[in-house]
Amino acid sequence: MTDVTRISRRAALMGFGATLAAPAIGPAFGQGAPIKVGVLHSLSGTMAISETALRDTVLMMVNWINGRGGLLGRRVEAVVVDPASNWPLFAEKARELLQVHRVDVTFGCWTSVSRKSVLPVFEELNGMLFYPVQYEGEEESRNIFYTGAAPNQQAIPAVEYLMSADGGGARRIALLGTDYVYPRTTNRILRAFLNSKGIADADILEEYTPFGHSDWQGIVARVKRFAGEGKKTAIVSTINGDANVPFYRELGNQGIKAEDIPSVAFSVGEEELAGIDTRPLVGHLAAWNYFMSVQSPANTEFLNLWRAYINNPRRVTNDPMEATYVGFKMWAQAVAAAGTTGVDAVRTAMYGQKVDAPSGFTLEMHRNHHLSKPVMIGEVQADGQFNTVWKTPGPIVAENWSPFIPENANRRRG
Amino acid sequence: MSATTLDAAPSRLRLGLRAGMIGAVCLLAAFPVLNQLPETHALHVSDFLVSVSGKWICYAILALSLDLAWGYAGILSLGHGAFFALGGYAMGMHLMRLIGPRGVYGHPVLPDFMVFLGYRELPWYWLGFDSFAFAMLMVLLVPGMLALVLGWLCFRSRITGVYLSIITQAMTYALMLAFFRNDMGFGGNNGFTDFKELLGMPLNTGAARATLFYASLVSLVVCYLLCRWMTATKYGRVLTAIRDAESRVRFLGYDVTRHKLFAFVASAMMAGLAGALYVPQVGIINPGEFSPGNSIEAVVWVAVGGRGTLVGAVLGAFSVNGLKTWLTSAAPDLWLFVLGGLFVAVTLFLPKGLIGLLQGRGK
Amino acid sequence: MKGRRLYLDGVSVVFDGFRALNNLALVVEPGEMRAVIGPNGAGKTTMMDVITGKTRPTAGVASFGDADLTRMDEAAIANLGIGRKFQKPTVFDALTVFENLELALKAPRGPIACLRWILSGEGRARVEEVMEETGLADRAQDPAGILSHGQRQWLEIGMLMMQDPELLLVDEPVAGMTDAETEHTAALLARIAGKHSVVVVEHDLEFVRALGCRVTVLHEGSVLSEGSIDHVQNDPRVVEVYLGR
Amino acid sequence: MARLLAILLMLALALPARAQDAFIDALAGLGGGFGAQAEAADRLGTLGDPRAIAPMRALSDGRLLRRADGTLIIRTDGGAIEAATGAPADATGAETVRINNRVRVALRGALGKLQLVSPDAGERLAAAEAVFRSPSAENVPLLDAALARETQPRIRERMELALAASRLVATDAAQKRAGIATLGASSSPEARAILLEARAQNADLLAEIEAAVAAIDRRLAVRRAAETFFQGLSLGSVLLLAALGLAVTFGVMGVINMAHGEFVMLGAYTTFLVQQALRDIPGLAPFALPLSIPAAFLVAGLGGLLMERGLIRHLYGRPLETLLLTFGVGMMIQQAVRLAFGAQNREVTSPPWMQGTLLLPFDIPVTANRLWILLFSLAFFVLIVAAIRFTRFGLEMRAVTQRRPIAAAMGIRTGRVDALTFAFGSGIAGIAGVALSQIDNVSPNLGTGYIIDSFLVVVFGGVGSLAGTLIASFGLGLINKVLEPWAGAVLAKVFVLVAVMVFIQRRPRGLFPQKGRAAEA
Repeated sequence: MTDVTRISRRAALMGFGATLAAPAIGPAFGQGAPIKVGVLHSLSGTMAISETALRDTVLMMVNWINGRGGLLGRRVEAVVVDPASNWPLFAEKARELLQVHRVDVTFGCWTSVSRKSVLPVFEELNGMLFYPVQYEGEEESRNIFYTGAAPNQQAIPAVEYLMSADGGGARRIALLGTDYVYPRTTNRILRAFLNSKGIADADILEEYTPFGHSDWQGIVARVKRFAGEGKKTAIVSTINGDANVPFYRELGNQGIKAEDIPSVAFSVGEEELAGIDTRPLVGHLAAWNYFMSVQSPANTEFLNLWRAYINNPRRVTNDPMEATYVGFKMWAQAVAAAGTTGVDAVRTAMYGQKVDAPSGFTLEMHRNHHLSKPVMIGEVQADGQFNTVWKTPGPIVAENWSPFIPENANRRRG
Repeated sequence: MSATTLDAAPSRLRLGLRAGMIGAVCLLAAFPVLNQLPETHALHVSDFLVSVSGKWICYAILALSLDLAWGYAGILSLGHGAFFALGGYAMGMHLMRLIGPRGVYGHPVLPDFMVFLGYRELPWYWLGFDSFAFAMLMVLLVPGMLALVLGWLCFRSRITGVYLSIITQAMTYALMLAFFRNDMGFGGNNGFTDFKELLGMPLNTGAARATLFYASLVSLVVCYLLCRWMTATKYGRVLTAIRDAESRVRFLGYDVTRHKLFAFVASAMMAGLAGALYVPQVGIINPGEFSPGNSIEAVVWVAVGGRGTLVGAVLGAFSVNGLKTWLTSAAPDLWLFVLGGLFVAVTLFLPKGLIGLLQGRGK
Repeated sequence: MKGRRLYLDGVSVVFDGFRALNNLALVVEPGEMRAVIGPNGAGKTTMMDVITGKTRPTAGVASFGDADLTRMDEAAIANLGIGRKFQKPTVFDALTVFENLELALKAPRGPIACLRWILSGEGRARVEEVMEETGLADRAQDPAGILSHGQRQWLEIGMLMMQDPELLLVDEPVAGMTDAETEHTAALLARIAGKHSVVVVEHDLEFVRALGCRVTVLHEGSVLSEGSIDHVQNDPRVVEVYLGR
Repeated sequence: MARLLAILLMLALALPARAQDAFIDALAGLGGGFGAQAEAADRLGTLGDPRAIAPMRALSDGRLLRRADGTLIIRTDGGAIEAATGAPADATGAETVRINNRVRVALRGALGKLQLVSPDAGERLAAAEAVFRSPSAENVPLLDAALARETQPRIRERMELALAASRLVATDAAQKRAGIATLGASSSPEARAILLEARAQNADLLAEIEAAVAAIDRRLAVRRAAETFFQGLSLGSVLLLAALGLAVTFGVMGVINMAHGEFVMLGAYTTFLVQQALRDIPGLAPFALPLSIPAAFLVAGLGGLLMERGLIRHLYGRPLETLLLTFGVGMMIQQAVRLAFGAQNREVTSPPWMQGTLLLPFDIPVTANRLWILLFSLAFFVLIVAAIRFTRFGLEMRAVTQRRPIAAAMGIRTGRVDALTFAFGSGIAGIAGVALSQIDNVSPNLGTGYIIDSFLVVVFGGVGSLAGTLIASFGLGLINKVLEPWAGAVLAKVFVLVAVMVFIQRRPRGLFPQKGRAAEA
């Protein structure tokens, strides 16, 4: 068994997951052909920075399940492709996974646009995609299971926290984001929510910057001025991956302390902090459904698995990795329950599937294809980890169709 | 024609190439038919291969257009991806309008992204795109107009060589940044997706794919013939002359600006057409298509195939993209080394590209 | 057709503070042949550039007949009937000798016209005639890139003949040529000269003497002396410029 | 050992009984929930007992521990002490007490009150700052007392502002007026915020407050302009650093190096490696950044040397083909770095002197890292110009680029000069990477973001002119930053790109065209 593990892992690391030779497989597995798991994460280009860790997580889980005797008595095999942060290439690779490699399930995508790009392919060919990243909602495909947060599972509780006494009682909010659909939609929802809480539009600043924006001097200075109008101010950041390092550096250097202007981020996790000196940022916040620092038996198991697999003490875990982990376990349970990998049967079996997640809660897949998730607010610590300062008492059901978007009333159903 | 006494070897090569080309086109044309064979049949062509080769054909048209500008007129555009993307956007706008009330929010006119960004009515520049004819016109006109304006400014000021390349690169970069803005009304980073139909055909069927495939193949053949015709006439010789000694051509009394502009605009329109055919086949158009890297890649296809020969450009587009499709699955961590190494090797050892290799063997 | 006269007056060209031409005056009558000589940097090439539209004068008048040369670009001036042969021969290497000449043949020059262009029998005859005259007939289908230096010069002169210009500007036509080549070149030029106005820029005083025409001496951007070759050779200012320093 | 423990335990148990004072009472709250902690901090601040300073500082630094029995312990460098008594304590099994921002705010205010009369000037300044940010009527007597003893003008100034802010929340109208006047005489944005905040409670003083705010605004407007100017210069310095190497390889040699950005990236990774290597060497760790400069120059320069000798050498005279070749090389370098270091960002820390904000004359705030980078870029520019102008290598380089055959005829080994020039340009790119590691991501994609801007700067400035590159970078930086507030970050950049394109139409050879006939060839 360990042989198989080692070989498949090495092969996967070599990048030849697709062409893994059969002879290494011992009699531990039944006669059936291997179950194929597609991995559709960018390994090069701008998104590689975030997505490679998810590739590693899926490979780790494949390893894990083979170590437990596979699934349905069959070996599980990963098919890794590189869509290279190129959206049309995502669609092409999705088609290739489904039509050429005939994968049974796919774990993949990070950005919304990559998901939008592959969605028609998965629907046309009736594939199954697990999407592990928090997103703007407004979607519900029967071929996708969304294991990341919908806006109500992340954004709204975070802003509620900022406005509470513990969060500093903010009455003025600066919404900073990268100019793409997730921040735009999230901020639209937040604006409606803030208005409903009695915060006027004059007390909301909305600013968008391009991807990879690196010169934050002007915007941070503007936020400082915005904060200097005599009301407690907070920053809500939907700034994407790459741009965060220069943003936080500028925040720290311009002396914006969490005591004065706290910021809460929805896209900054342990991976992003690994590239920043966090000492000047202690007290700034992030909202997620999982932190690496969570104390729970399931997280211990997850961390042990990860450390054993990746063998690099510097590599951290984060929320999308947990969502991948949970999604994979849930899929494996559903396959076992359905007794087949057939997409329709597995889909039915997925509904109501429960997993004890590393976040310390038991998560359930609902018929809206979204997970119920707990919300946690964490403070940045000097060691690059988050300390949970607030969390919901239990998991929250996803509202992927936000009640704060009036057009959802006219939505076509089914 | 002046070619009266061509010696035998290149003409045999030319015949061979021509036969190869016709054979390749026939083979491609047979793809959708072979696709209908049962999967176990030896000649079966998979759905994936059909759809991916439809995409390559569009790239080949882009490569042709670039070759006309670069290989013949000496205009190395590092922004041809912009024309491709603009054609794609024009087609995308048509496809978005055709979704009609079938969008998520059921709005009769506005595309989904406009609904949730809070648009009340269609921006004026979206009007007319519900008509296929108008959209097709825009597919050619928008890239054409951009090329006309940019080309006129540059060629008139006699900006050539590296300077021109960098200006075209800045152009596509500026367009990319602009299109990324959600306020532009083109869907921002997400661009357009989830198309439903074109000319009454639902897009997610094999029949639609076959139709688009044939439309692309016919366009490729037509564009090739057009380029061939242009380059075989005296106009083509003027272009070649401009490429090699621009100022000398002026002293012969040719208005170089007009000639270059003509080629550049024609080339941009062809690139726009390629983009328009590409979008319904890949199902998405977004500002990433404007990224400078894409344009450079297109230049690489032409260089790998052999610039200054039309067949070379087509060959380059097919071979580089074929390789990329294969390697991103077969060696997802290492493919950049293979591709990067290929570019290095071609520039160093095959200055005339793959076609040069064939010519070398022909002699 | 009545010939036109080339008229330059008060022409100055300033590059970054350097006066390449300084109040230059020059008149070339229809049908006249004129030699322009002068030391390096005297402004000979700049003068040619002004006449052919490559350089815009900072001040002054340049006209050909009624046409104001300072407002036209190279192509328009070429179409007006002013042809130029460069010091360093420039032909189109990728095209054959035949194609080079065909491009120069007088014909509509627009892109559409070029696309619809079909070489007439008359045109072909003219090309072949010029190839005969320049001695390039047996190289018709060779790319110009493989010709020798002299052959390139002749091809360029041939292209000028195809253009059939009214005024011909020739810049150092025999630089770097063997004696035999020089002789052939001189003969070619003489044949053209009969029908056209010609301005020849040369260093080689023997060659200029052989041309037997009026000579203009340029120095530091303006005319130093003008007259017959004997006149200028005896002009003390010319002697000083050529020999003095 | 066991006896000592027993005594400690007894002491710990005895404490609550013995010390019935309010301090001990309040102290216990620091170990409670966030609400209790904030209240405790407030109380400790008001009590004025200096014993509270150590535990509150420990709490805010994450050094306050709580044992299972609730006793609070302070972790010190050597060991641990009891929070209440300062007696040595045993920290085994004790957990760190966590805080949140609310607690931090309370602690800051309370510590401020207690430290106003601290013997340490730095602490007093911080205290004045903290009290300024949490005004309350009870601060007034404290500040009065502190001001009476304070001699340092800078601290006095801050204390006076704090006093004014606290007077504003007092009850007496005359006091309030005095406070408004003092705040209005300052040019501090925080004072402005405090005034604006006070509007709601002081309807009767509205006119005075508005006048004071307007007075501050006038002073701030000038400062804001200066800030924008600095931002523009800073962006310009980044552009300059990124473009300088290109100005040599492209501008002087005519090689279109699309892998230029990758050399910048290699420089940034070199910085990371140097920092890693020196991290545990006490004497050298602070010099990691300065030492990275030569290291990055060598690494990137060596890369450039290999590339020139191995590849580019074969392509001289075919500039557009070097573009393709270097594009391929760039792809490979990027992927190699990604495989070697991982796709994730790498952390390059800033030395303390590059962190935070500095105040220039007239209280213009500038961030330290950007100021240093600006100064560095200028110094570096001068150095490069001097190297090209005054060294033998520079002379040979200019000779080769201007008249290659003549240079060769004069015995200059042109091949060697080419290789060194390219290595020199690449090394400069590497040094740019050291500077960029202080403001941007250190990731494999680092260079990609700068390549287009760099080319544009060089072309805009005039190919071959280093002075042009300098003017172009700062010009574009300033235009960008002046436009940004009106147009937004994206449109400002688009506008700059279009403006450069139009400018090049008018002057195809850039701001500082190369002169003479050589440029025409």
